Amino acid sequence: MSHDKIYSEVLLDHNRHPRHSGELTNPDISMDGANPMCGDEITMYASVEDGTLVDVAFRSTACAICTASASMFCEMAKGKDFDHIHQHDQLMRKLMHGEKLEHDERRALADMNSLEGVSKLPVRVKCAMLVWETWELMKQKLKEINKV
Amino acid sequence: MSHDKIYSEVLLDHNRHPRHSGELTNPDISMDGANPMCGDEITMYASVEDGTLVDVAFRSTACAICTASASMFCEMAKGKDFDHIHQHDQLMRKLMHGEKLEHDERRALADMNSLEGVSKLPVRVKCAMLVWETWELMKQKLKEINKV
Amino acid sequence: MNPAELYLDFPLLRDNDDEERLIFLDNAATTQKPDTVINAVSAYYRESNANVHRSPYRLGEKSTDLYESARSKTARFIKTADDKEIVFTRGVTESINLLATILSDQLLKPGDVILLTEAEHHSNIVPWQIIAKRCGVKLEFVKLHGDGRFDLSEIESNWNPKTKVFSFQHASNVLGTIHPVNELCEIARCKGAVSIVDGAQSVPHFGIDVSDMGCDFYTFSGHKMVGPTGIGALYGRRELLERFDPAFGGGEMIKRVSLFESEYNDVPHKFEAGTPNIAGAIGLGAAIDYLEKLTMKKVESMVNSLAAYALERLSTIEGLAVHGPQTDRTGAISFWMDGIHPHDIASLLDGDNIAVRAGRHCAEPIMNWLKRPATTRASFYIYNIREDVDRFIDSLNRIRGLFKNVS
Amino acid sequence: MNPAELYLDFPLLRDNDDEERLIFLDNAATTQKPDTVINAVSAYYRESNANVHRSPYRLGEKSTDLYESARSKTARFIKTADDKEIVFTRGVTESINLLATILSDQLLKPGDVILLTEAEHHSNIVPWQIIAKRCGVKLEFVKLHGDGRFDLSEIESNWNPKTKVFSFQHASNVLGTIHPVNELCEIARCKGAVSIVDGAQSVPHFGIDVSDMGCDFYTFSGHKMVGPTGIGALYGRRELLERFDPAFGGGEMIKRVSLFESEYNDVPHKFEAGTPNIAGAIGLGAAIDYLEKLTMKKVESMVNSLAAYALERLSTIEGLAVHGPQTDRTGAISFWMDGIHPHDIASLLDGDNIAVRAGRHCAEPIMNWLKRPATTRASFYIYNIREDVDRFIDSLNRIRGLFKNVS
Ligand SMILES: Cc1ncc(COP(=O)(O)O)c(C=O)c1O
Ligand SMILES: Cc1ncc(COP(=O)(O)O)c(C=O)c1O
Repeated sequence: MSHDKIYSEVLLDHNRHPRHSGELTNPDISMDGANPMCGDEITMYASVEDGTLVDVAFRSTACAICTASASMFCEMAKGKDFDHIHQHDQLMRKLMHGEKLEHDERRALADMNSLEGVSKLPVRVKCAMLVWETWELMKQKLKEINKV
Repeated sequence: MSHDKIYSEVLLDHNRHPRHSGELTNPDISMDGANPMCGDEITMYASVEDGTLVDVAFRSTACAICTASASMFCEMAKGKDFDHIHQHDQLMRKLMHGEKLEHDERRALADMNSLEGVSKLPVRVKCAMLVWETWELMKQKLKEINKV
Repeated sequence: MNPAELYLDFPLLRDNDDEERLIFLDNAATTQKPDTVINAVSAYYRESNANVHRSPYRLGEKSTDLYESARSKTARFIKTADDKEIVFTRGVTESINLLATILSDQLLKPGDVILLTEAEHHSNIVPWQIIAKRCGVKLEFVKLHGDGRFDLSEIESNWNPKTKVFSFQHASNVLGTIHPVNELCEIARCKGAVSIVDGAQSVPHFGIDVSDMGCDFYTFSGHKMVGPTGIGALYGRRELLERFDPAFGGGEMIKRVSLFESEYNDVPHKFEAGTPNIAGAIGLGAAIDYLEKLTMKKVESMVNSLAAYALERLSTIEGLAVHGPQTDRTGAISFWMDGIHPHDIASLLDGDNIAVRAGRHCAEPIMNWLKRPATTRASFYIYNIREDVDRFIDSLNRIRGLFKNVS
Repeated sequence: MNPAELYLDFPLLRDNDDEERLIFLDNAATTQKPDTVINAVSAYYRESNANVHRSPYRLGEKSTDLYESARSKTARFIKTADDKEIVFTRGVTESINLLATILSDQLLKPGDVILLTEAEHHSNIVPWQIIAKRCGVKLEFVKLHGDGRFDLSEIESNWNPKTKVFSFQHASNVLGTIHPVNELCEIARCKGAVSIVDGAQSVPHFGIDVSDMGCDFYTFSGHKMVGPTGIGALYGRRELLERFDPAFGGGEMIKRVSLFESEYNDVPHKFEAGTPNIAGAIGLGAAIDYLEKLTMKKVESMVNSLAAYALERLSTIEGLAVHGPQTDRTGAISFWMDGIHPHDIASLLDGDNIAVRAGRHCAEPIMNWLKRPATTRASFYIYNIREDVDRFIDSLNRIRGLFKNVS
């Protein structure tokens, strides 16, 4: 029952070398996200234009699963429109619920596939989802300030 | 294990026809006693002179054990000095603790012997003792008002 | 399941060394526990014990899942769709004190009125007396009439516009009366008062539907419904639970704590400070399973027919008066026998291995209303059978004889 | 009794279906229960279940005797000669909230100060924040120094003359530090403040003598000392328990109730409103029996030597830093591993069937002091053995390797 496999090399690599880690110089928006119960904290920075996430970055004080998931999110989302991101959101939730995924869904998930094992650790699913929940809050805020 | 024997004829007779039931016309003192948990209530009236309980009476809204015990107390105590009553107090406590009593102690207890079975009902011992506890309070009060 | 033999599920009633079977008729005080409840508690300690909500390992997940699924069962049992409306407490007394403390801090102003009834258990009187002192509110009481009922139109016409809280029982632990709670909640709602229902004597006896009832808060104790001691529940409408801040602080109930301020957790957790009675909650879940398997319809009809039989037989005893209603009642029957004090009756019944209660039943105001110093109470539950009633009546007759023989 | 095999008394640790024995190292959160405790709870329900203090039949006497004898055991265990100084509560959290509520009503005035420490568990912070709002008192905090200790002379010199209450832990659930409680109580006494000691992490670990300590109040939780969930105790000096009125009302805690006023019962009953956790109290009594049979001296030395061994082996792991003292400590060890977040450590240990806690341990202020977002905590107890430490260390080394391999 060792959980070592859940911490795959891809996941650990994203944790050690997070992509898009840091801040944007002039972001349109930034948003804090936290899992108060376990202490994970991230801040996301984004520039948007016409329903496209032109640039994105994040800072985290968080566990490997949270940091890796944020890194993968940025890699997937940068330069993409919100619909594209939303499709991945759906896939990510399927992955976390342990649902079966089709071949092309797998391909779309790319590195995120490496988070699959987290679905076997129910208490850790929220770590993987923190960046996604924060992205949701960001979209709401963007709507409020009429940026989308 | 029927408890009928505990309710002996002597006990039931004192309950039905309590001796010294009622009030004194000009008592030196009266005192309320209650077992709040079970609802027994008595009021004692007394006239004292030179350390002697010249006259005594009581009213009760109480169970048979409490009423009978009060009746027996009055019967024993009327016209007697406090020492005499104190000796009976000691005997009564022995009886309630189920301790062995000597022949002459038995004789001194007279009708009170009929309360012996109450010692087998620990929750009811305080019913039998209520008149005695009230008498203790009365003595304290008498001291305070310098009547003894 | 043969209803006539339910006591076989209850080890204390089944595995008795005494010559005679124990006839337990003090069910309004607490009930016996079936094997399934006792085993659920043991099994939790043997297989799943860990602290809840904060443990990042599988045993902790298992424990948390069991605890939260007991919450779901409880929600379903009293018919709310929202688990988050269930706060676990030690029982009715803790629930009402919790509400009284919260309301005294966050709702009540000096001069406000709290409306109670003369029928209440001390648990629904004393907490309000305490906060009345704290925040200068006044208590008022709905009067009892007839065989122990309220007059709804009197409540409406006497309504004090300063009334902010109306707290009342669903059923009486002394008289067995079942009150028209839907109407009482409706009055509170129309008048703009918070309604609180003490379900200690109703939840064990018939199906409860808090949504249909329209109450703001509802509470009950596990130990009176074949569950463990030390556990009970407080139902609160989501909106109210969210509106009020907790009165008690500690672990589990906060999101963030700094030295001088804290951010509270979501409902219901913000009202469950500290390590809860985990095994108790799981045992309560097992109690609910037991009752639901039997069905609350069956529970109600079993106890009803037993109470009807007991009332019929009691009416044959000379000098015995039953207090409270003849129908629309629970299995709690209080009575008075001329010339015999309730405590003597109880002790003599105990000698015959029949357990009843004698006294004021933690409801002194109702005793004053009855003008009795105390009553004897026999309260029936699902594991009692007609034979229990017969033995009870035989004993009462013998006791009457004993006292009567003294001329 | 072979101390090396105590886990054989604990069904959850003994009867495991997993290939590998569960290594339970989250004992500061809650402990496992021995057969004797589990059986005491079941036996109560099977043989003696009845409500306490008010039942005029033999079963009720039996139940009351068991409940009250659990109180005597508890009194003896923490060395007070007076049973009436023991109030049963759900645990530390309820005890502190109860005290906070009573003191806010009956002692504290706006502008008064409550002194706490930076090391406190949320249970000893949040209740005071709540009443600070209610009655306008101020909170102050004793600072932590060095490896997690207080500076006694600093406490004295910084003492605010308005301080009415000094509430502090006996031992830290994060760092394992054992504080000099006798001296802390002495300071409170000299300065005229009420002292409250949180014994959640001390009572399970070594012999406590409240009389010698000179505290006003002392509290602990049963579930952290091999006892059931939902039960704990509050010790209070007789004089103080008598001086204060109860904060919560209900059955059992009153002598007389009229509609508008009540006369309270004697101590400790006036502080135990409603039906208590009877089975829980009896289980706590059984837990005390278990620990006393082992002797608290033995408990202390077993856990001490295990903690010393663990500290020694942890010091060999590269990039691992232990927080808190090396000696004079309990079995709770918090640590930090460079480059690996505590939650990842805990999940990976869980995969090896080793249960530890990761997070803030309900003590955020201490996390801020440590400047850590969270720590991993392994906490040892009597049923852990050296092999558990070895497996734990082996796993940590493997985890370090896993994270290190990523270049
Ligand atoms: C130091 C300390 N105080 C208080 C508590 C709270 O105890 P409980 O949750 O049993 O009320 C704990 C345990 O979590 C603790 O470690
Ligand atoms: C009507 C009523 N309310 C409240 C209570 C108090 O319940 P508990 O002691 O479980 O808190 C009782 C039971 O004694 C009751 O019968």
